[in-house]
Amino acid sequence: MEDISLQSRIDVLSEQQVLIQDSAVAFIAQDEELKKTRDNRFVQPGFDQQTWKEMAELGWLGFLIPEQYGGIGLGFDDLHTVLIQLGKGLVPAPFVATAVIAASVLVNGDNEAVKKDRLPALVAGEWKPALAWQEARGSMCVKAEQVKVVDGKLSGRKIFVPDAGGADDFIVSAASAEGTELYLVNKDAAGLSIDYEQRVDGGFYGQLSFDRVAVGDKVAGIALAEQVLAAALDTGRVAASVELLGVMTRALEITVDYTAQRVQFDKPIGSFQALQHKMVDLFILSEISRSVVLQTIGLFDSQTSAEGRAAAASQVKARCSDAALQITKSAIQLHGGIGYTDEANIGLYLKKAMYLASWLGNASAHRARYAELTL
Amino acid sequence: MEDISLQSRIDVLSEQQVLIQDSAVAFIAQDEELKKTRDNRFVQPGFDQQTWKEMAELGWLGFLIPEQYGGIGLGFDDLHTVLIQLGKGLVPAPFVATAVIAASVLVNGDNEAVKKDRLPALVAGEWKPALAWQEARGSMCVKAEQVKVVDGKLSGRKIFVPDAGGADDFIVSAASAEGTELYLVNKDAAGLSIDYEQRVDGGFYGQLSFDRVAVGDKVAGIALAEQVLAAALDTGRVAASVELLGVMTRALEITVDYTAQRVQFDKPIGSFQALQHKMVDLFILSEISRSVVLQTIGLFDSQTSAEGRAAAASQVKARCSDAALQITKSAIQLHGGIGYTDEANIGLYLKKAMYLASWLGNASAHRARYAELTL
Amino acid sequence: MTDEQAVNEYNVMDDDTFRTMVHDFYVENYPDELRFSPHRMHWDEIGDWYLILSKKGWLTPAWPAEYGGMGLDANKLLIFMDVGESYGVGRTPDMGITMVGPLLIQHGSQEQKDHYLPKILAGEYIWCQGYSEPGSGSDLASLQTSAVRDGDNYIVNGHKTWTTLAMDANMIFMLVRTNKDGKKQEGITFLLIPLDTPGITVRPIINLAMHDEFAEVFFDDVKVPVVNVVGGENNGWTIAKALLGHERIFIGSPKFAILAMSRLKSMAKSVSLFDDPLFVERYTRLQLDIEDLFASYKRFVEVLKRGGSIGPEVSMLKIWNTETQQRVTELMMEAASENGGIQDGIETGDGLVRPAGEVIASRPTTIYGGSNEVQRNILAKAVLRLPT
Amino acid sequence: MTDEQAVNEYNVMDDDTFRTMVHDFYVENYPDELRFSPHRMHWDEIGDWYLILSKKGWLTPAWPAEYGGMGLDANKLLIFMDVGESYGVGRTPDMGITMVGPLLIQHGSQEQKDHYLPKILAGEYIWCQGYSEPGSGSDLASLQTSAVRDGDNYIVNGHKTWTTLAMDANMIFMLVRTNKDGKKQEGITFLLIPLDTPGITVRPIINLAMHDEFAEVFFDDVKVPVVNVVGGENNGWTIAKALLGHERIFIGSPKFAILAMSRLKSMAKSVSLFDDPLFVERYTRLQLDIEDLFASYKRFVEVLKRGGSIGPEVSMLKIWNTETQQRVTELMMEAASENGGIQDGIETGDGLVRPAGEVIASRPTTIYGGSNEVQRNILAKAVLRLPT
Repeated sequence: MEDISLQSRIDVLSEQQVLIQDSAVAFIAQDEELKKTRDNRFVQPGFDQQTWKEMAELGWLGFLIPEQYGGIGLGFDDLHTVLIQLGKGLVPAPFVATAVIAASVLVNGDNEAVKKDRLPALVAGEWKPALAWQEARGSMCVKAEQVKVVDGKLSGRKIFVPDAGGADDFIVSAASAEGTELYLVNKDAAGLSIDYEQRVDGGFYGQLSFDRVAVGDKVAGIALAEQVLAAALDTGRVAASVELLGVMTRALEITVDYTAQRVQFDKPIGSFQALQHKMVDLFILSEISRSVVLQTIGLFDSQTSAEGRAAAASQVKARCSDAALQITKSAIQLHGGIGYTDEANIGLYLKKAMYLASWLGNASAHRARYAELTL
Repeated sequence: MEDISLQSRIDVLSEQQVLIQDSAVAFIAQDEELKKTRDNRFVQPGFDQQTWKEMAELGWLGFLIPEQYGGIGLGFDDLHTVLIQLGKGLVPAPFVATAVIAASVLVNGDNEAVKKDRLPALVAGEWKPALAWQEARGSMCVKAEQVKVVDGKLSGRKIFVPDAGGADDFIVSAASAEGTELYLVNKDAAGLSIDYEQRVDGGFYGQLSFDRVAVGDKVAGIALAEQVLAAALDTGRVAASVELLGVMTRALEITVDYTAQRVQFDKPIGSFQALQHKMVDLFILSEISRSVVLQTIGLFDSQTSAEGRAAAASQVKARCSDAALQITKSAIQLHGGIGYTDEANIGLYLKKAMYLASWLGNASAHRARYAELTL
Repeated sequence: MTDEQAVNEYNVMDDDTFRTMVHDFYVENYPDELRFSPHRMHWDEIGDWYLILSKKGWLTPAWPAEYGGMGLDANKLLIFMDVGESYGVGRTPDMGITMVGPLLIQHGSQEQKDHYLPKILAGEYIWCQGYSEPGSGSDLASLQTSAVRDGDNYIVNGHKTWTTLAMDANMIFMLVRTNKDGKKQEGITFLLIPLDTPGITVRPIINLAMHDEFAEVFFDDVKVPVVNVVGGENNGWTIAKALLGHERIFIGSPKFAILAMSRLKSMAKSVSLFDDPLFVERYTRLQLDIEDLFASYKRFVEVLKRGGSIGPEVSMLKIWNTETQQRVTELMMEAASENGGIQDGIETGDGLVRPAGEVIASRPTTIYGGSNEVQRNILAKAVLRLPT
Repeated sequence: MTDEQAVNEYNVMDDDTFRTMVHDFYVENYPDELRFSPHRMHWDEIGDWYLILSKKGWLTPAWPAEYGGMGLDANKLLIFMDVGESYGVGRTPDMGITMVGPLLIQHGSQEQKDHYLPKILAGEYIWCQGYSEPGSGSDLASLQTSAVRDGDNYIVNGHKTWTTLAMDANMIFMLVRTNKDGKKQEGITFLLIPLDTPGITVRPIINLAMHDEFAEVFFDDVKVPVVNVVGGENNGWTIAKALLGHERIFIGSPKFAILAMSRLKSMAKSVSLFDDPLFVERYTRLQLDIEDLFASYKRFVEVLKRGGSIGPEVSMLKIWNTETQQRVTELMMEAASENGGIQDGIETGDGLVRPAGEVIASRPTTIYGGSNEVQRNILAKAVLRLPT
């Protein structure tokens, strides 16, 4: 598959970035046919445990975790080359949910004992926490309201917890009398029941119902919990956007490739001007997305206000969600009939885009949030 | 210029419609080069008095006026064939403002003496009234508020009165203590001053400032005035939409014609697929517009509730405004450089579309009104 | 009710009476759980309904009465269709009814008519269509499946695809190449083949909605009697094009967009989207796109009612209908937030609405039946007469 | 300030200091009434400013210092441009500065450099460009204006068009055909001609904004010395293409969209549009289109700052910039209601905003400098490498 992105034409990677990117490229090349992606669809936990192990071995799970907790403590600058490949390879693993979002919550929380104990296990791929924060469809509110904690017991419901079936523990936001707090809760805790919703990409969301469930360790108290959550979710939005960039980039490559091969009316269909202009517009969308991604990861790696990061996260999530959907939908159209079959891989890209675009706030929601933050 | 509309392929005209259409086609053929349109631009009154006389001679000014007042009392069914041609020929005449809207107000008013006296003069082209109803930019409110009538004297300001410079009298809506009333006011009445705003199409809007101006005859009292106004304006919106249909139809014809002739890269540019698909999309827009126009004029010629007519008027004005702008803007693009010169006629179509699309409520405003009326 | 006299009664019926009669029949006989099926149903789901219609004599509304059809005129036919769509009646495996029957009535020999038509009416022969091939999608005339004469038989070899409901059918009507020389359109023949003929293999294709609506059909030295040709050797292309003309108004039907919009409305009511001015604006825009499409559709229908015929210009309706449908599903997905990424739907007062499923299911409407790109090529050439 | 030493000082200056210096100079010297001119200004309006810049030594920021330029590096040059755009400094008749100078510096003979460059710097020679012809717009290489050798002269005959500000110029640089055989790109020559040469007629073209920004130039047996060729006979196409490369980042500048957006913002504030959630939604969408464009532009600028060069991929910026600009003006017009149809503007705290004028003035940006259709062809071929 030829790389048609502008990365090699106009961007410059550091030596370290190149090394990391090469290993990520090699990683996804092992499953070029997306066999693992297919095998893990629609069966619990919706991702590949073996793939997770391999990612741990490569050290990727510790990217955003400081060295003192067993991680490698690098920034988005390096991580993004991996995230792009995870998107391109439709890698069946809850990388953003666990190694970005949950890790960020733990790292920024204030329970040093928990960090020392759990983060190395996370980095090693031996322990998978999942964050349960959302209480209403479409909500981006980090204040816990519906799930309450009273005398160390949780009650209420959390929704849209990605890949909950593979989690060992949940990090749950809950309203105490004083405000929002974050607790670890074991998956097998009494009173916790989980319903699963099948996602279009073949993974699952969990709906967690708590009926007087005993909490575990506190991860962050009222002084920190909401800002820790906000930071983790915005970081997650950026990471999901980079993954979307990978999804759209590969979808476009596949499509350009296919239309250059596919002959109709005695010509490759990629030679028809209407299709060329369509693909050019998709290409522009993908490169505009890449520009915003590059700008945003730079901003997230530097010191920026929480509000500035929130606006930037909304900017990138809005663009990448829209662009990925538009590109993958058009990719189906450009493939013609074959694009609508499950056996063609291009449809898997559409479905991954549909999941990632709607998770953590879709494009409309993020444009509205951007307006609130900037107008 | 070849007719590419679907009219001849799928619609059927009555014998009478064909006769009327033929005379309108012949009428605009006299000025195929749009010399009159150009000559009357940017000079008062912004339209051609001689053209108005000729339209009167053809009987067109009495289309919507009952025979008892000197008109021919036909419906939109017949009138629309003329309106389409007026749009195609960019005929410099305030037909919709005067022979549709002002005429409708007078016909539906309750002053029999005024009707008997003035309507025959209107039909004969000897007397041109203009309706002054609007008080705020973007408003579609028929209740007079800002212009008041006290002891037979008007004070206040009316805006966006089309072709005010050519009017003999104004029909002015004014708030009396009891409600909205409609009065005739002579153009030369003491205390009335008129500022003119140049429209992009070369015509003028008048801004009327009344400073204790003595009113003339009352056209409608509080029992009728608002509903008479609403009916006239909705009728005017439909008529303007039909004129827009003519504008877009001819703009597309000119463009298809031009691209079939214009050679670049050794081929007529109309053979390039991307341009073909663009023109097809414009064609679809124009035919969707024509369908709505045909449906709406049928509805306006039958007994329908005021609310049903309002919704239908908004439906057709929204579609035709949007479609005409999109078609004429794209027509410039498809012409390339020559399209941006004043000497090419295609730009005149864009400017006419800009005027008609924004007059009496633009597409956004009418979609909002449609939602209010139907949701 | 199926004898000639009763049939004529339909066309002289008052429109409203006719409409009510059809509607009442559906209410009484069509299974509630099959209304508004999100997928094309298989014989094991919809076969009983096929037989109910067959028994009632309503299976073939457009066929002339002399061949056992209802013999409806254009107006009544449109009402018949409309009532079915409004009530959410599913499509049967109807290729025999809409394609093979009309074909045989026009081009078939007397023997062919006598043999095939009654078996279609009885639900004994269920048909599928073998037109497309892996290498011949938009460019249908480039098809390669060959039929080589061998005495009184042809030997057929090749590979058809996008064959709707092939696994439910026992007959296939197909286009095969009988001449490789000359213009590609001129060497094509129309052939009828029983699917149980040795050498035929059917392989289901799973689509993005994870449904096996289509199949591939492989032909490996399949022996077919020459009498199974319809309309003479090498005349297949002409016949197939004439059949398309027959179908034209159906590709213009606004049903996809209307149905998607009604689901969006149900969802909007159930999750209070009408309180959001941004949603109302987008909804209204789409509503007007559909109202205006409907006005256009009625304009075309008038042509049929006047006894006229519809030409390639009907492509405009197909384009507008399918692309509006896709925009509706996209608003649905966007308004559904995270539900836009899950398989399951939102429960509304009017049944389950599946935003993600709608987005996926609306993809092929711009591809099948002549992709929208091909429709635009047709309009550019046949209506705008742009140069090539 | 113009001697070599001072010049080098610019590039070693701290960015902010440099920015402030330039800005202060503009504030002090640029006429207030010419800020953000809605049209391209003629010599009688902007000529004085040309001469002020000339005197200051700031006329030619990109020229090397040895030829009298400021010799700015890529970074400083972008700041210089940016400050000018932000302050609303109008374009001078700058063809000599941006096109002819760089051309001569690279391809001119010593005599040509010695003769022309000082006269450009002094404002003595004002240039216009003779590329396009009525029959050669997108397909520039098909140009027909001929130069036939006659001793030490060429005899030039033909018809150029879209010649910006030709009525203000006294010199024209142009592409002429010196060979009609072979590939059309290979018979083109680059020629410099004084506009007062007998046989030349300039006719202004009024554009849709009712402004005479362009002109046609007619050549009727115009005698031009052979020494006026730049870069050798039949090398014109190569040279012209190299010049385009030089200009590439400028076609990618997001200034059109940003400027239109700032006017929309002024208007929105002055007529309380930000209270309308529908307007806010559309505004935000456009704002993000521009923010994202700006992020892309900066990504390209980084290439220049690293000393790299920019290829055909920059077309993506041109497309996005100009089409976003048009969408901004369309929202402006729609939000202006009836004002969308009048010439005059809406008075805001930040000056007059003319919605209809903006819609009209934004039309040509998608046409000139290679229409957006041609830009898409370029991207399809040169970047996506799609088959032909």
